[in-house]
Amino acid sequence: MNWILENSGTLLDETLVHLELSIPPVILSFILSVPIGWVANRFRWSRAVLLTVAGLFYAIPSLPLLLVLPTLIGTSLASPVNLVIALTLYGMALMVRSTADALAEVDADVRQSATAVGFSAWQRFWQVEFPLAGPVLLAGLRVVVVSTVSLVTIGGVLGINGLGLAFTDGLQRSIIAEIVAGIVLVVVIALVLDGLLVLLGRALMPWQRSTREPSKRALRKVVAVS
Amino acid sequence: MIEFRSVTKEYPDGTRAVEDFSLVIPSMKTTVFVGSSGCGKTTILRMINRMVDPTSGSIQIDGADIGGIEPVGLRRSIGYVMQNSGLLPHRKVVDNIATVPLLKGVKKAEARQQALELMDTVGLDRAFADRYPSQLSGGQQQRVGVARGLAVNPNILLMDEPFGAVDPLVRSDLQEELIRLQRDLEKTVVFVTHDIDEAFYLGHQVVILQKGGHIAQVGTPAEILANPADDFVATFIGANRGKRALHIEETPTGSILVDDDGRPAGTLTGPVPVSGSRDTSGGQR
Amino acid sequence: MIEFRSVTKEYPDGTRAVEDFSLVIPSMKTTVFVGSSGCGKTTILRMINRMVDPTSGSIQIDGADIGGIEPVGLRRSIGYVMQNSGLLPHRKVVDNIATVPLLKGVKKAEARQQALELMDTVGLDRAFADRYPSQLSGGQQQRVGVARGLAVNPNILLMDEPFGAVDPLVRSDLQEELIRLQRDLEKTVVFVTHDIDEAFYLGHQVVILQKGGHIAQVGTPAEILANPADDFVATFIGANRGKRALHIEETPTGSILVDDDGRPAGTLTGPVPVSGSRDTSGGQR
Amino acid sequence: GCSSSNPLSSGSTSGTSSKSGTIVIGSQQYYSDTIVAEAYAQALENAGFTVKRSFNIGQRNVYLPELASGKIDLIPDYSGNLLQYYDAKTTASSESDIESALPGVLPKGLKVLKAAPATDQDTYTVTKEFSTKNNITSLDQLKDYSGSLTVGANSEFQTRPYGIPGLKSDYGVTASLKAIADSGGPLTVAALKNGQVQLADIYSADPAIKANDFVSLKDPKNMILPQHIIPVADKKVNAKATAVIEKVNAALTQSELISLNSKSVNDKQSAAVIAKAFLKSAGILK
Amino acid sequence: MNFFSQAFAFLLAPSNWASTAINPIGTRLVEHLWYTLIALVITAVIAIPIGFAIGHSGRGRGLAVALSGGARALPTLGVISLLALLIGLGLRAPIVALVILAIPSVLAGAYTGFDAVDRRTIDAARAVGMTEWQIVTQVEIPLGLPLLIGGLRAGALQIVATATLAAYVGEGGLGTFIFLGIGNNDFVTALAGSILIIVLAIVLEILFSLLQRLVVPAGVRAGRAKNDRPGATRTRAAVGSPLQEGSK
Ligand SMILES: Nc1ncnc2c1ncn2[C@@H]1O[C@H](COP(=O)(O)OP(=O)(O)OP(=O)(O)O)[C@@H](O)[C@H]1O
Ligand SMILES: Nc1ncnc2c1ncn2[C@@H]1O[C@H](COP(=O)(O)OP(=O)(O)OP(=O)(O)O)[C@@H](O)[C@H]1O
Ligand SMILES: [Mg+2]
Ligand SMILES: [Mg+2]
Repeated sequence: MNWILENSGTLLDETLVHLELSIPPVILSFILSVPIGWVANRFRWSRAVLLTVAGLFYAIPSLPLLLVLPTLIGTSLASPVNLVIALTLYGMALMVRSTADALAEVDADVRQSATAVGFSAWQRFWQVEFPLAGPVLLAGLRVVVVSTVSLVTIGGVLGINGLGLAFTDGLQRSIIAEIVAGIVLVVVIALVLDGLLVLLGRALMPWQRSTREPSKRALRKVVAVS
Repeated sequence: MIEFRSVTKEYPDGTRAVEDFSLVIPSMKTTVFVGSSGCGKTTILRMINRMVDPTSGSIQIDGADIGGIEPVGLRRSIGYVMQNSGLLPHRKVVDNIATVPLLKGVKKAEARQQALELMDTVGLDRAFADRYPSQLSGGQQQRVGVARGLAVNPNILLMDEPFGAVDPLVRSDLQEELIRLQRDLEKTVVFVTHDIDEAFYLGHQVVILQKGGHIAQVGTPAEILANPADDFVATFIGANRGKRALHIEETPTGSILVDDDGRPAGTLTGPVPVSGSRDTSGGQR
Repeated sequence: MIEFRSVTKEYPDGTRAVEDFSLVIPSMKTTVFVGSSGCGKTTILRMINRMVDPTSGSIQIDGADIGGIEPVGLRRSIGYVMQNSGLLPHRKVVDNIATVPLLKGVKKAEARQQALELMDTVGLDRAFADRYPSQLSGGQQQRVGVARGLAVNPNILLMDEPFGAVDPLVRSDLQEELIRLQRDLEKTVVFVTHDIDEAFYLGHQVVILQKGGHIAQVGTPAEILANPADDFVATFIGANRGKRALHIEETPTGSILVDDDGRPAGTLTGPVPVSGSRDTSGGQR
Repeated sequence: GCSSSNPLSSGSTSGTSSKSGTIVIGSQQYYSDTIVAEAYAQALENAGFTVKRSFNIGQRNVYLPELASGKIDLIPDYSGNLLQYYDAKTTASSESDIESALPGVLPKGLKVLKAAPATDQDTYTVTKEFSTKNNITSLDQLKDYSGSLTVGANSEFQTRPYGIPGLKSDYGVTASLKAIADSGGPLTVAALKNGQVQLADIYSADPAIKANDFVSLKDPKNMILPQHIIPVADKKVNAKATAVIEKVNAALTQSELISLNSKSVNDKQSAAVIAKAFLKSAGILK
Repeated sequence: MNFFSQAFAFLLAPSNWASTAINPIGTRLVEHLWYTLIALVITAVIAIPIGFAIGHSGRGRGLAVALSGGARALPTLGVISLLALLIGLGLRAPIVALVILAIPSVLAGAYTGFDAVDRRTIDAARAVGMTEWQIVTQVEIPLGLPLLIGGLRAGALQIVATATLAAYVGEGGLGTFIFLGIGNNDFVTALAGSILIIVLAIVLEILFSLLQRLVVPAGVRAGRAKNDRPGATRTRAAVGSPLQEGSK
């Protein structure tokens, strides 16, 4: 405990760097997944292909991916860019499926009726399908946030700063408090970001509050892949 | 007037949902399509606003071939109401009703004002305006659906089993309301159902369909009831099973009308008239 | 005979679904509960096989209080059919029908043989025996559901809106089939619906319920039709809105029976009898 | 496509770049190195320099390229490994050989300053009990040991010239490796104590050796390279700064380094606190 | 020279597979699979019964979801480091960490599998006189199996990927090549190890997805194609609330 107080400055720095490394992959994977998920949902043939590829990506262990990635894209191993790209890929592996599922979950009746009253395809996507996919998208994004924050620590093994350092340093110096602090901070960051997402979801989807939960079936899919 | 000229629709998977279908739907009347599940009712209805394009044949509205009309614009000029209302669950009732005017660029305040007036028209309390659809009962949702269909003041209103999922009591109310609306607003209503009673109740013209959109019989309810075209129609309207052939039975508690199965159908009131007191040939109302 | 003695059911969340409900359900007849959504029909039905236990009051079957009977055994001795059939999707039709006998320890071959015979009874082609429920149409699934309900040769058959989700034509067939079955097998059938026509068609005794399981009227269909107990019942059976008050109208194509709204209901056959040719007081069939 | 440069050694990252007038100091991802780097930093700040700390950069293959590219200006390194990094085939084995060989292999823009007396080199360390029971105090006595030998060390010990292969070629000893990734840290120490390994690679400046009364085996054939703390710097680091650093370095004796490490590992003090106390006691800071 | 071809050359060289090799690939592979198996079995033994209990009773779900969320956020590297410090070297630390890692997925697979079963089917099963145990074994488990396998699959993938860290505390496995490569500045070895793990993970993924397909009850599979028509606006189960869960 004492140790934590004395070193709060260092821990704070590591926490901030951790956040800096966690947020871009989440945002990037969300932005990139929406069009891919849309394609997967729109064209039957592409769905199997895209979702399988996404699934296989998720199967790739993080450390090996971090090692392989630089040879493919020419970054350096200890580069935060490398980490951000790797985590974005993981995020997409989860998010593409969530997006496809979220869009597929949009009630066919609602989609049909939107077409019937004269939404153009573009209007229908942005004004109807995308917002209605919101709850499932959000559920997927929450998983992405939590797993990304946790995965950033792997960077510690490669000398990328962030709370992963607390583990390598704590192990070298045999400081249990440091490791525990690192674990707790990671979990706290994850849960705080998750909570912020939930609040954001409430603010953006007021109709949800008064309604049932989003379809359990869709949420289940999200849970099951993660 | 809407006219189908030997229209055929084959879906990409090879299902021939509608084959060589021709029909004239008169303006300012209610035409009801009735038939079993999968007989092509929805397909026919959706060809009118180009949700489905025919594989062959043509459809004309007031003499103009709709094949040449841009679909999104066409749809915005035709009201559409479906089962489960198809409301946008993420928009408030008033915004749902104002959907199409807003798409067309009507100012927000104006569109909302108009939407509130439409709520009166369909008999919905304005207090519901700021609720979300899920906070309404099924029947109320259907009313919102109708209001939305009317929002652009269309000449044509397409209704696909709009009352299929509501309670029988509410359903009766909605049916009465629709009859009133149609009469007051003089819309051309094209209505789909698989309930023959509903069809007879609402339709000036009833079209009984068989698989593949084949017309088994077209006519006023009275014409169909009195002279079913064939066995299929007779079975469908229940005449075959004696359901429509009523006779009078005396019971200890009074005299009632009973069908051939012994199923009580009602009571007989009024005298047997010498001739129809109302003209029922053009419609029963 | 099933007897409810001032039964009340309050769900854990405080909903009083049924309040002080008393009724005698006669043996070997069909009793139909009819009422709007949420009025407590299902709750009442499920108290008979202890799927729901009353909060207070008692229920007796042939004089024995079921509170003392172990629920699993009780349920195995009572047939149960529900909307959407509730079949086990991972078992073949024949195994679905044989579910309860197998649970009771009947040998597999014997249970299957019996199941095949039951398929005949409910009018299902034996060819369907090895299909899965999802490979059948809705109406066929319902038949399987009925066969499963009959598999242990129960005295009582509980049916909760069994035909609610099938096509009107198929529905008529199933209703006729049920009447035949009930007559041939002499089961006590307790049937729930919210379709008043179905209730009148099937029920020897019809129980019209209001919210909270309050009985608005009990009687034979004829009794209810001839003398609706109050306004609620009159509205419910449509008498109020003139739906049941028919009169004769002549049309160019023949003479038909028309209700007060001008809705054609059928044709009048046979002479006006001086007195009932059948006894309709104990049941209409 | 696949780039053909080794990603383990091509580093061009880390956002930090040295502004003129600011000295950017790096450190390895190793607590002891970070303490030394912090001491340099505080001494330089005391002398009026502006310092930017870019610690915990990771390993040599990451920070040396950054040094070469000018992103950092100064880092405390270890003499033997530094030489091997640039010249894998070097035959130098004594500290003086190493220090004289270094300037010749460094990239153009870099220089080494004067090394500290303290060395933090790999050792083959055994328990006191093992040492007395088998009468082993030096690596050349190991070949007479009859039992099987397992060394607890980082996984690269498997292939390093002073690791398992060197043990075989220089001393004729066959041993197997138990790879433990804590660089001679608590897990390795624990493994040695409870007999899971007979030998452990523990750095000579690790306070655990003294604390547990371990015996580090002598290396008569100089198989293990000395690892004196040696600052590598950008050539543009001026003479005044160089003097400050070399003064700090001169105070880093072996026992001093061990005591600094002990404060970190045993007293769990932070690098800043340890470095400050050290500089004060050395009279560099008031 | 291309690193990938070097890495594949490393993997294909018989000398690297020979038992005399410093790190025989086969041995490390078997270690890796063995750890994966142990961790998966322990996870399954813990998580499946709990998941079934939650799924069947409908109770404790909120708690399970919250704990799973928290567990998912736990950084495995930190957990392994901590456990290694607390309980020392040996398999225990990595296995415990792997089990913690995989529990949320398997737990979720187990209870969502039960959730996926149509309430009405369970209700009907109860109504015809199945005991609770019979409902679990004859209805819920067979129908929930695909999602359970999905959960196991996700868990197995996470374990196989993370078992790399066993090498971090001296227990070998395929992570050995990675840590060796990093420490030695030897990218080829690290890459070779990575490729092995990736291939292993993908093979596992494929096997599990086949298994998942295999355990979908035949009847469920047979009917699936039917309701697939996009835009089908089939009459919703006319009116009437789907049966609420009655008391038992
Ligand atoms: N998009 C489609 N692709 C392929 N077949 C279709 C499609 N839409 C409808 N069908 C098929 O065309 C036939 C007619 O369908 P349609 O929806 O028009 O029937 P319906 O009369 O409205 O039935 P319901 O009463 O069930 O709504 C059916 O056999 C149906 O399966
Ligand atoms: N398990 C339950 N917990 C709480 N309330 C319940 C439960 N089951 C039913 N209810 C409530 O009890 C009342 C009666 O429900 P019940 O299902 O018996 O009605 P019903 O007449 O069968 O309706 P429907 O026609 O919709 O099937 C309703 O208000 C319903 O919401
Ligand atoms: Mg339809
Ligand atoms: Mg009910």
